[in-house]
Amino acid sequence: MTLPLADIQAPDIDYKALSPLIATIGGSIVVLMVGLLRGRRVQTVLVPALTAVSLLTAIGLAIWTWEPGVRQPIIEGSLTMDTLTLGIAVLVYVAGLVAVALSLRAVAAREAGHGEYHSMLLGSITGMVLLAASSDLITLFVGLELLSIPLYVLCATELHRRTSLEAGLKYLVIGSVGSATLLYGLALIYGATGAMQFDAIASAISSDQVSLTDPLLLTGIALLATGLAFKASVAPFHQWTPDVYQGAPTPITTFMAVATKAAAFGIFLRLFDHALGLSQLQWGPALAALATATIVIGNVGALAQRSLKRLLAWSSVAQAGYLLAGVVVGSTLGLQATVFYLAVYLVMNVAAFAVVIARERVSERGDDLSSLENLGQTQPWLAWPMTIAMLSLAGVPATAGFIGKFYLIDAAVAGDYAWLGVVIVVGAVVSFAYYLRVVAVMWMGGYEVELPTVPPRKVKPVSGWSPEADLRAQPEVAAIAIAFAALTILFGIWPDPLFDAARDIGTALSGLR
Amino acid sequence: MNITWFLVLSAFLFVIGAAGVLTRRNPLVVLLCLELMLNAGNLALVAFSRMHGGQAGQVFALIVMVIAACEVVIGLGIIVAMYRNRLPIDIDEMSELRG
Amino acid sequence: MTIHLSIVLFLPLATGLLGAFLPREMARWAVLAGSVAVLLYAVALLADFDAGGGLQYVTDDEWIPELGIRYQLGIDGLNLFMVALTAIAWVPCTLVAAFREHDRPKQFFFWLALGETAVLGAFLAQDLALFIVFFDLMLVPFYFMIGGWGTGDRVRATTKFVIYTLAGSLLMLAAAVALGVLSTPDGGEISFSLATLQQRSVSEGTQQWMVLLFALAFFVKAPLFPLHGWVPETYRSSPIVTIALLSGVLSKVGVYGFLRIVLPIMPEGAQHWQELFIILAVFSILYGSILAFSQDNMRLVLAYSSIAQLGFIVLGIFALEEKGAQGAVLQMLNHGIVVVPLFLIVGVIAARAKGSESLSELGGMAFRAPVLATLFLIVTFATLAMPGSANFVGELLVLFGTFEDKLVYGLVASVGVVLAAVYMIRLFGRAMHNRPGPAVESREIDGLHLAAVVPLVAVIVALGVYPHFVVHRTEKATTASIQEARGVGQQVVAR
Amino acid sequence: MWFEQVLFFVAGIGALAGALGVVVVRNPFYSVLALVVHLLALAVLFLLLHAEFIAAAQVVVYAGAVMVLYIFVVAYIGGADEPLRPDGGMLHSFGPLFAGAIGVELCIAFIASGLDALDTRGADLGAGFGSPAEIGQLLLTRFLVPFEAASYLLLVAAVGAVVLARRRRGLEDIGALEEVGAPPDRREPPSETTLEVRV
Amino acid sequence: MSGTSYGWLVLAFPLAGTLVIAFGWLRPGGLPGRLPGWIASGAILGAFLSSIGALIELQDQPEDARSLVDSAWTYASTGDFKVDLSILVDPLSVFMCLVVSGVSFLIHVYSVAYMDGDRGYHRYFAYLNFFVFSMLLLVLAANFVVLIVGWAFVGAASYLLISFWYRRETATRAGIKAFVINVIGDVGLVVAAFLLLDKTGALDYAGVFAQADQVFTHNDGTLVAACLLILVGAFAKSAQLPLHTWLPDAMEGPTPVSALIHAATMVTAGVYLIARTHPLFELAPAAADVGAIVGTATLVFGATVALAVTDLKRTIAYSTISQIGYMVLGVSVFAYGAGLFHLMTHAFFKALLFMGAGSVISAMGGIQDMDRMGGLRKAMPFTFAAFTAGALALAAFPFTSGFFSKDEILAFTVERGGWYLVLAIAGYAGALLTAFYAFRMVFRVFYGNPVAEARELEQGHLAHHAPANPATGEPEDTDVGFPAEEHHIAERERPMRAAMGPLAVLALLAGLVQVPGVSDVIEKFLEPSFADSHFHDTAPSDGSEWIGLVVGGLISLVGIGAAYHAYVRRRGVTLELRDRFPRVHAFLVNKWYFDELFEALFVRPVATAGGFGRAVIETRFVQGFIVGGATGVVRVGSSFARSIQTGYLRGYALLLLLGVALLALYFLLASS
Repeated sequence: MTLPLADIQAPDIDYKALSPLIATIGGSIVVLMVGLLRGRRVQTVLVPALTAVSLLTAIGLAIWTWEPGVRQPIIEGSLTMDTLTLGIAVLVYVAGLVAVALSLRAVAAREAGHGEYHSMLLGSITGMVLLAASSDLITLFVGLELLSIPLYVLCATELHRRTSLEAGLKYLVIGSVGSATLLYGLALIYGATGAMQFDAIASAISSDQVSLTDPLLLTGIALLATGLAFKASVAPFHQWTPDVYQGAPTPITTFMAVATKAAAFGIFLRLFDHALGLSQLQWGPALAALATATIVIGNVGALAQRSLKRLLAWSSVAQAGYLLAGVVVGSTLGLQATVFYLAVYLVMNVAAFAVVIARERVSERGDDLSSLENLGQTQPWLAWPMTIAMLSLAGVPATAGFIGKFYLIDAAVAGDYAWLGVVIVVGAVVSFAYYLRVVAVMWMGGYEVELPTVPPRKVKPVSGWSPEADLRAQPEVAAIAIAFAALTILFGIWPDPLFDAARDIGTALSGLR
Repeated sequence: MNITWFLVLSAFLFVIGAAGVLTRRNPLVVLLCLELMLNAGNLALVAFSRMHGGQAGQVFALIVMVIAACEVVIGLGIIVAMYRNRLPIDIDEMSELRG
Repeated sequence: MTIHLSIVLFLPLATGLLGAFLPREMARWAVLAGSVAVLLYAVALLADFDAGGGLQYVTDDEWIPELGIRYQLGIDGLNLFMVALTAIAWVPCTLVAAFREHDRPKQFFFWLALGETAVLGAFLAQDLALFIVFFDLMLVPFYFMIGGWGTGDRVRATTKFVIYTLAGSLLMLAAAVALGVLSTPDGGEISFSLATLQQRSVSEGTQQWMVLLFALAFFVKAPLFPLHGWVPETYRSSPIVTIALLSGVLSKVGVYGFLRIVLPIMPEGAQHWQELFIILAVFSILYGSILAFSQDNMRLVLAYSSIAQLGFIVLGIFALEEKGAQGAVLQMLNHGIVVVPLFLIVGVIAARAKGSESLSELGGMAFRAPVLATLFLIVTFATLAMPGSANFVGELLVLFGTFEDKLVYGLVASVGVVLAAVYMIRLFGRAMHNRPGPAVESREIDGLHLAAVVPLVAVIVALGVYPHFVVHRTEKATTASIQEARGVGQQVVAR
Repeated sequence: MWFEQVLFFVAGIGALAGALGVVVVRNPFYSVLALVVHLLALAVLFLLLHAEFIAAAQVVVYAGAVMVLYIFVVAYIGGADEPLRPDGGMLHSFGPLFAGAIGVELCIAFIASGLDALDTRGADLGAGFGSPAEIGQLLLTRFLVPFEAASYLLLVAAVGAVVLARRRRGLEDIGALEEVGAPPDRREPPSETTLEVRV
Repeated sequence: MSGTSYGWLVLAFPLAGTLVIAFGWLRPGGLPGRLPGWIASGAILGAFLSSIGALIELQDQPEDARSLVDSAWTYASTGDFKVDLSILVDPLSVFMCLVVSGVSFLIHVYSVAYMDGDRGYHRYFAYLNFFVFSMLLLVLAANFVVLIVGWAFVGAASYLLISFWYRRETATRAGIKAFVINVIGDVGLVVAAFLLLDKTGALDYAGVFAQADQVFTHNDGTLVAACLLILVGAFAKSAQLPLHTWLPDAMEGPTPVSALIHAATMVTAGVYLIARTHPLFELAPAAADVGAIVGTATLVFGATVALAVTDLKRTIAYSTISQIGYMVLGVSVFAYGAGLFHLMTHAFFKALLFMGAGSVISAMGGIQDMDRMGGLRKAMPFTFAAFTAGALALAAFPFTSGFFSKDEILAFTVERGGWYLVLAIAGYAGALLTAFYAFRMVFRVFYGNPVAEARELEQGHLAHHAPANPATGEPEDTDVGFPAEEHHIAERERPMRAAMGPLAVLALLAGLVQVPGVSDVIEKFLEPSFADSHFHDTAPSDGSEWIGLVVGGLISLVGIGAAYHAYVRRRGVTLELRDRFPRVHAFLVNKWYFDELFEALFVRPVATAGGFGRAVIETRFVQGFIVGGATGVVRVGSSFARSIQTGYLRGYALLLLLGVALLALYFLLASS
């Protein structure tokens, strides 16, 4: 039997709201096409430029469509382009811009071919936004995969470096296990509620269609939490993080570290605080336990690391723990605090990674801790950003990190999770041990790092060996490092813009405490 | 035939897939096991859609197939690249990054 | 005459930043000028301060409304002399540092300046969160100064110092946030302004653990037994200037916090732990004194003597009695003013003993260095609270305050007075008297250190002649700060 | 009715057998084939659940196209049997255990669930449930976004595959030297490029 | 000018002197020649004259108005704690001022010559003036806080002067010992002050004494405690048992210092304090009795030890201890006049004795051991005469000053009757011993056949020895050379004679101002200060006093005779005694083993505790347990977190699934 086509009326599409997504998708296709043109200029200049353009456009559109308050899902309820989405989107776009800039001279881009590299980057970005925006389960899953699959590839793009491939493979396999688990969880939730849209799920839970404590639902939530926790590298699903961060090309690591987290926590908030908000009493303690475990493991894991990328990876695990605390409380304050910290986290991590890249490219010791030795004397303009980033990550006052932690603790206490606040500060105390180690290596010369040093490698100097020359050879990296370090301090002293944004975002989700 | 039967079956398939991931060292096979896990999810989805009498589950299953295909493609791509670099096709060999 | 505290507060930092852009050798002079300017400001404050009035020169602006953090500064009897102490202590230290050769002088003096701003901020803050901001910020410059310009195993020492202190202060941060949140009435705006917090209240049970966390931070900073694990290494491997400031000024921030925050805002909590804290204080007095007596390194003698001195201060505060608190406040000032010259003199002595700071290798230095000996003698007498010094009045008040309700503890503590005499006279005698040590060459104190130490000694003498200058101005605020906790205490006694 | 039940058990056992085959068989070739079996059995189950279109897609796309790709790769890499090695024994023992635990938990969830519908054969269905037309319509209306996104994902994945598998300048020689199925242990020491940054 | 302004002047002169000398010293080359000495002496003379001025002013006032208080400014005031920087000018304080400044003046003059050529000449006189300032502050204080200030200042000055020759380990150690024991006394006073403040709400004498009658009952517990604590202070300063051990060691200081601080003035501060706070003691006789008993014990103890020690200065030191015992006994039995009278006379003759000793020691080229002296009579007749005069007074030879003052004390004690008689008898026994050891010194130093130095001196030139530490005999490094090599003796130096002459006269005749039935200048003058005393009627009648005098005179004659017998007529008899009772002798020579006792009781425990703290508490507990424990936990966690990070993909998957299992398990439990 057949249906006349006339019966199918296409859904009305709110192109305005959709525009940021379109910008990046279109961008990626254009970039891909342009990338096919031969010619070094095109490859190394035009392609990144176009990528940047599309990202900037996206940012512009995001700001254009920025509109506080609860927004109805668009296109048959599969996407919600509210301030939460857009906030996360902006973070992701900024991370993308940074990645583009850092990739200008990256081996990875050359190996993969600039067109492909950048279009995949844009694809992943789209996926992230899709994930954060998704308001039904299918979109969620698609978004998640769209986020991950390009990243699997990008991690492996330094095809001649064994560790890069290893990172790619590990990320792929573990990631797929994670998404399979997630899928199953989605299936269970669908089964329990019979609904795909988050709103429908929420209403199903609130109505007596399914009880709050139905094992089917709760198991579904468990598997779902696992899947998302994996992406956010929450312990005990964190183990891929150090390896992948270390193995992947550093620009990609930077991008992953900040953007993936943003997207993952975006959906975490939307799903748990909104769709499943009612059963907070059930999942709250579990997530709190996860947060604690994450904070502890992340911080202790980072202690004896020598590879800076690995150290930052562990620290990012710990940071995920802090962020999760904001989700646990399931309150508007928590939502704001989490988003705020995501922004702060982006700023300080980018600064740190930029310095790592700058050193890694010229130092014989790669990203080893000793590659920073006496940086304070030789290259203060790199040492300062690194120092500021480290202090901010540790949460020293007058840096954005301090206010971020303050906000999170505030939310935790207000949400009757005071002990979680204490856990956060204890973690912070431990974290000082390794952050200060980095600082000491840079400023307090002659300081021996306990572990044996790695064998020096052959590096093709970016330029002559003089620091200034290196800097001139990769100005964008230093520029980013300095700019974001400055931002770290700025937000530490004058956080109002972030707070305004956070306040808008706080209005996005209804039915929060 | 009650829905529960299908669900239990899917649960077993999921478990088998997971066990495979944990036990096999050949990445190709590991990929296959991932397929198993996804398919288990699919079965559950379809079963639920049957239960609820709505087709959303089936659509989901369809899309999952697509995604599974993508994962396979990428996975195979990485394996090929490894092979090109004369890396051992054994995931236990890929353990340089640790600690 | 209006005095804008923000100017006092950020002047040093400004000069530090300025120095960063000046040519290499100019930085030190900029910073020195800054500290002198602050000193002049402080003098103006002292002259202008109205002993009868409450909080004065208040600055009150929004900083982070979302978090209820306000940029509130103000001066009353509690912090007037702490600010003065900071100003007085920083000038000679900067002076001495300015004439020494550093590598990376710009950085060193930037950190020195930042340090002054941070300490001033901690003393001036009238908002709990702001206080904590500066309280933690203080660590950064000192971390870098010790680690970058220290001696020996300096990095280990400084890391230990920072982490140890942070362990306390971050827990305090948690407690502070909790305080702010829990004290917020339903529908009320969260606020960390001390004034507001004093109006609001939290349950006694909550107060108890909060006070404990605060005390942890403050005791580590002070330090008090058994939380002084960071002290020996830090004191041993810091630059002399840094350690002088650390021991002279920073250690006061903690105990100041008790009077400024804990007692007024969490009286029940303070009451609840009074006994424990007094015991800790008394034990610190005895323990610090005895260990100071058995140390060979001059710095360590002073380190442990500081533990004992701070013990006295804490004792005075937690006597929860007016005289005691007054004595504590006075002692906070006195200890700062004697320790700074002591450390500078240690530096002078070490310079005359081929860098050796161990008493067993010193001796006989007074010959040909009578001025040095005399200055050292005066400071020594002041430190051991010789009657006639302001320190004596301070300790007298502390003891009197303790005797009021806690006679036994007071008597035990007064043993510390005798021990103080023992270890300080030992310090002086071993360095200045007896036959000269092997490496010692007896030279008179140089003009630089003379210029640095003499003013401080002058202040010591002046305070000794007219301590009422201080006591008079602090009385109102101190009484206000303790009266609530005291009131609670009397209710407890009554029950 | 009995027909349906028989069919379920046949197909179910087939699916399980295929799955087990994938996991147990040591030779990748056979694993793939086992998976194909599994997929076909699954398709039958889909049919039982009134998901004709899914079943069809399963057979055509999955069992067909994807698996073919698989075979190619296996053939290219060489389906050497997986060498036995002592290590990972802990995994061999614990892995299935935990997996089993999860399975048990899931079953508990299904059985303990308060949803009555679970114990029914499902809601009564309208005509054309699961037919290509209906699914197609859903894809174009209700699930437009996931559908488009999925197609975009396919594009990206294709690009990724190209990136990974494309032969590059400087690699040809390595590729050329490759005689198919060279067992890993007979490799000459890795070249400079693969060694850099061994942290 | 009012009496109080004279009081301020009394303080101003020595302080000014200190500063002038100190800053004059900073001049390159310092002040010329003996100028510092003369400046110092001038300052003290100024103080003395001002005291006389105050005296005259005071005498003009009516009896009941002879207590003038004047406050310079508020010293410290918070809550009920109110202290002014104020002085009290009344007969008692003026009397003390006169004695202190007078004797000090003479000793300054003596020092001008004695210390000449010492490298610390400026320092010496700066310190000495500072001491006099502190002492006068002590006696002029109008409240307990200022008293404590002066109290501690004299302690500091004595520390500085004891360890004046600070190249000598012995000197510095003695200084520290003296200082610490004095601080113990200070603490006692502080606590006492608190108790008084707590009960009477005042810290100035007037306020306290006014309140005392109302708030305290007879022998009120708090009051007794307070008085005992005051006694602790007094004993520490006045070297009474058991806090006397510092005084003999204090002889390390230059001899004039011993004369001034450790004989004439500072050590008598305790006596002054008791007299000053007599209203309290009269309310707490229990405490007073303690004072009396300790005083008696001390006087016997001192006398016995003085029999055995051979170091000239230390012998005199023990005699000081013993004599102060008499004073403490006096004031404790409320014989204020007598006690203070003895304080004055003792100041005269003891200062004189020390001066003589100083002269002798110089002549001996720094030797202090009496065993190596002898026959100096002809070599230094002036010193001999002066010293003998002092000895006579000390031995209470009839009609010398000591004769009257000491026996008045004992007479009072007898008058109290009851068990006080025991004390009195002990006192007389002590008198006998005193007479004996006083002339033991005279005979051993000046009689017998002349030693080498003596003969040399008769030839007309001074003996010179390689400079050595008299206590240990270790050679002095003359390069940094304190004390100077050249030394001066009374025979040759006019200033020294000028100082000793008047004192000799006073030692012999000062008693006449207070002869029972004949004159009672002191009593009369001090009357107003003790007007409130309840023990006026207990004063012994002249008759009974005369009986006492006769007894005392006989005793002293006996003692002197015995000494003559033992040291001149039949030399060596003492040696036989020593050999017969070696234990007794050892007991005495070792000063009753007090030092050893303290060593064992206080010094060693503290040192051990310090060692323990350093070795065990610091390393094991603070660093080991607290620091190490915390870091240890973190380390373990860290190594664990990294050990599960095996790099094996399948391991990660395993942990992931484990996590899933646990999470699902939790939710299942939550569901049921």
